[in-house]
Amino acid sequence: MGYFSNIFNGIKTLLTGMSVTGKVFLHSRKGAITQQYPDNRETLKMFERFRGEVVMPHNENNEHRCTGCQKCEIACPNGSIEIIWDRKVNPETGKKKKQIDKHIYHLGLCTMCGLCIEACPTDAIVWAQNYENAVYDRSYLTKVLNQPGSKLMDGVEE
Amino acid sequence: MKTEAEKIAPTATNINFKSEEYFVNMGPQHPATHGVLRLLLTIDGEIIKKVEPDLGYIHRSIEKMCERNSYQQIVHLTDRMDYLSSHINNEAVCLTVEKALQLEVPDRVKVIRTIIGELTRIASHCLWWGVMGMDVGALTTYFYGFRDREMINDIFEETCGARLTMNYNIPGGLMWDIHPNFVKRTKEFVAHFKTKIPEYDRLLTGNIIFQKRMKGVGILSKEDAISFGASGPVARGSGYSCDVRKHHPYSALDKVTFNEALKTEGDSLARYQVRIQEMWESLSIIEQLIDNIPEGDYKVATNTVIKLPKGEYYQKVETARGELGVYIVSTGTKNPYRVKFRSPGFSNISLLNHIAVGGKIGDLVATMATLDIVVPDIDR
Amino acid sequence: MTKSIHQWLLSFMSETATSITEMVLIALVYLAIFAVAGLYLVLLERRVAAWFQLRIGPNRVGFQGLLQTMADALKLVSKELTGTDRADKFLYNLAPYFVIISALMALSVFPFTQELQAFDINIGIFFLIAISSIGVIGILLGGWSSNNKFSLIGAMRSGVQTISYELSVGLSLLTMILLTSSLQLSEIVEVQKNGWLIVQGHIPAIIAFMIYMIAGTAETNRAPFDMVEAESELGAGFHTEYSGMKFAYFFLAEFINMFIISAIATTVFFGAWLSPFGITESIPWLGVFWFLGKTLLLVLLMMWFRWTFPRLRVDQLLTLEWKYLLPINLVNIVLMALIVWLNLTIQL
Amino acid sequence: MNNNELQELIGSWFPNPEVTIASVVVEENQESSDLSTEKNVEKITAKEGINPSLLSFTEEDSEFLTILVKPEHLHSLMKQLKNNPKTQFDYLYCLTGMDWGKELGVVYHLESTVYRHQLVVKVNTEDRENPVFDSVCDIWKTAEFHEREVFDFFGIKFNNHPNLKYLFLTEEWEGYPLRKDYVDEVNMVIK
Repeated sequence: MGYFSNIFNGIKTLLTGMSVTGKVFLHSRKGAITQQYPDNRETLKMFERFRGEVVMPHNENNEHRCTGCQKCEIACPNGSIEIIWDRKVNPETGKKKKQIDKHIYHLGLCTMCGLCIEACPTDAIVWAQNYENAVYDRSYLTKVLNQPGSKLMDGVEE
Repeated sequence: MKTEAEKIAPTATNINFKSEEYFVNMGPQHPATHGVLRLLLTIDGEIIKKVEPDLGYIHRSIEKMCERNSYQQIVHLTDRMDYLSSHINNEAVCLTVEKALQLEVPDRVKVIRTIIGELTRIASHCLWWGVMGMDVGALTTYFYGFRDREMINDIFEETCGARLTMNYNIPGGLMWDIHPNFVKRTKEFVAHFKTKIPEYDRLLTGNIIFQKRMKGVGILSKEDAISFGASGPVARGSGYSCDVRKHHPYSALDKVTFNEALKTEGDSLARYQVRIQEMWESLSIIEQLIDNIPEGDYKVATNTVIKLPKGEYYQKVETARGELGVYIVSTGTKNPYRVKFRSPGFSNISLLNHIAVGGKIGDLVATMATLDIVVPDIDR
Repeated sequence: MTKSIHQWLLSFMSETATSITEMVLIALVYLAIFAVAGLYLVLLERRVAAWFQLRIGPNRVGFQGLLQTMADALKLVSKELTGTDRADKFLYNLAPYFVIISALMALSVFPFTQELQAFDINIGIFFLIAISSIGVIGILLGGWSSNNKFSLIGAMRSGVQTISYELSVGLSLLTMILLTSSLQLSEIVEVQKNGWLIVQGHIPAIIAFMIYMIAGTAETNRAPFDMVEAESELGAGFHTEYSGMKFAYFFLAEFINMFIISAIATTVFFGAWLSPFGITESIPWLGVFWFLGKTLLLVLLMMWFRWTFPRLRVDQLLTLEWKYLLPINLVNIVLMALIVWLNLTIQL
Repeated sequence: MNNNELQELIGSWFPNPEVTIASVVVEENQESSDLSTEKNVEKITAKEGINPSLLSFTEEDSEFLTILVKPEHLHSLMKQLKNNPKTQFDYLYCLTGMDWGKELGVVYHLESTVYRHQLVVKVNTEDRENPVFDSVCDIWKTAEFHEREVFDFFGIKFNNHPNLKYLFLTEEWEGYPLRKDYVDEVNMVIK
């Protein structure tokens, strides 16, 4: 009898399995989890903490908050940040002050670990939620974060 | 005089073939090896005579890289080891550093770390379940597993900012506080997933073909499990109680009650059932903690440059695959002198030859799926 | 219409030439229709698989992806044909044709309607079983000549599998022949005017149908019996080393074979083109749709199997055949014989 | 067992030859028969009885009791640790290759699944050209792969290893990457 009960139990388990997939099949119209990606660009919203790439926000006067302290450069494990800076004389106070010339960010080396943003004392760099980072040439991945002609925001000190 | 076959396969030269045996190169590009693992099989017809893993195809020498990085920077490298339990890897490094600094982190941090750790474990097991089904030929399981894993990944993305390599832990706490939606979403997930595990069981576990494929295949005895240094569900399937969460509790795991999933059969089915059972246990741990996340800081301030006192520090944690050990030797500078990661996958793959010999090719694939191999974890 | 073509051809050709021309014409028409039908079965499979798996499936090329397989076919045709060193070139090139030709040949005997049947021979069922086992030679040749160990293992598995399951397919159909007492497909349909054979033969017929579907799935090397391809074990099995159009032949043959297995089941168990209330007898062209509808339902069932079950191991495959299917099948034949002898069939 | 008891017990396996033979025999007898009696008296004798040239104990800089053993006694010590019913270190959970600068060494982390006590055994050699230790893979099977890993990255050879060849590296690899003096100007980026 074990022979036949084996067969019946076997068939029963097979039918149970088929009922699971069958149920999905019948509800396939609204159950699909596929994201039809390029079509849903408008509705696709990343979470606000999503780590897309590092950017440096500028205000309307083309001013940023980076003092050129290089803490992010030291914190970065992969050397994806390079800061070219200079000491320039502030015409008002007459003191020499560190100023960034270029804040270079290699997106191609970045592992999105977030240590640079943790390290930044003035919140000069933040995460952007940009997720389309593919480019045709690797050189596009090297970015200068501060806009040309931008300068340090007033009142930002280390 | 070398034969033609030996010339083609240089590493097979030291295998002594009998006349009826032949050599098959499984991997590094093969669907069942889950990455770039290469297995040198000696086969007699369909029957496996010898399995020899050839590793190192994605070895990045993380241990050497750690020696030139600061302690904060090490954490993100561990994301890239066992990427399916990246949070727990991060936690292991942070716990080691905190232990060395004798830093007591706030209770809030401990609880959040534990919840996210258990979510990571469920996510990892979901993916394993899907791939497990796919390895034995049931292709649909893959998508069902991913459907549920996706919910966890969304929770991670909202709170930690990334889906896989999260780097949410820093020595001394967490990078940010949890997102306001975290508790709500986690509860939703727990409720959702409770209806899905029975579905997993109905679709695959109970299936007669699956049972026949798994039962009595790849048997690992308890003594061998200990001797081979097996850990995690692989060892617990052989009745060896090795859950680090039980024996050496860390973070908030001493505050919760849960059962260690144990099976004594030691075959592939036992390893499978242990993982299914673990998902239930993880759910119960999350349920115990999610409502009582204590208020407080999400990190304690550390120096910008962390210098560990001279000495040796070892911390083990239970990742989804087993026992991960972090061994840091410090000479008192800002970089570690030597870091060793005792990865669970490395010990688990070493017993593959022991349990797969004598089975068929199909058995090998099924057994390997129950070992739940992540190749970067083996290669580090 | 066929008569008028026949008359027209006869007007300027000899009798023999006419019949040869007609055969060639019919063959061409069948070839064209079923190559396209095979392609659409591929699309169906992909969409159905997607629906089982919480996905949408290909829906980009054409309306709801209807041109997807055309695009795929175009891609396959234009792809480079690669092969391994030291492959047995002659056998390697021959293998796909064995597989595709045997699949297409079997199509010729199906009674799509009362009239639309290319080739109504009196050993129809026998012909079908014979033809469908030629395909395995192609698989064996392909696996053997590829100079690839995975292909070889796949081919050997295929040999073992087809030889075993051929028995069950044959015997389960033989069970039904007891009811019809004819091998000719048109006569088998004729008998079913008193009710489908699965109803006439009730219990043993249902058992025979189940065995037939299991063995038929195994015959076509589809999951859960896809030992031959077993992508998680053997990469792609016997067609690992094939590319481009040669691969497409194997691929197409698999789907046409699936159609054939379902079509045989429709003919033998579910009354081919016969519909309730004799609609298809009064409007014959409806019979095609009736036939295809039933066949597609069975195809769907086979797809349902494929997207639900895990794969068997090669020794379990043989255990299932020799320890379960074959003994049950033999007992079932005796049971059917008793039922026919005692006149216990259900006649509507 | 706590660390003190462990130290006492393991020390007694390597008696100091300068202590009189009679006392050693007494010690060993006591060891095998009854440990609990005359505990205080014995502790002093045991600590003095260790042969410092064979092995030494330390507890500083580490949470575990650490034994530093001479290479020639490594295998016999390990075998004792595994097989002695009082220690039963049956779980070798970590095996680490080390480059101490001058010396090369291996660190073994042991745990007993019965008693749940842990122990670290270290072995060092100054021979950087041809460092050789005894393999422990006949005692713990897991050591087979771990020792191969150490062989890959530190060039430490193991006697009696069944299959000692490169596991991660390719066969033609030169040098031992995890040694401190390894230089690869192309692939290593040093900040």
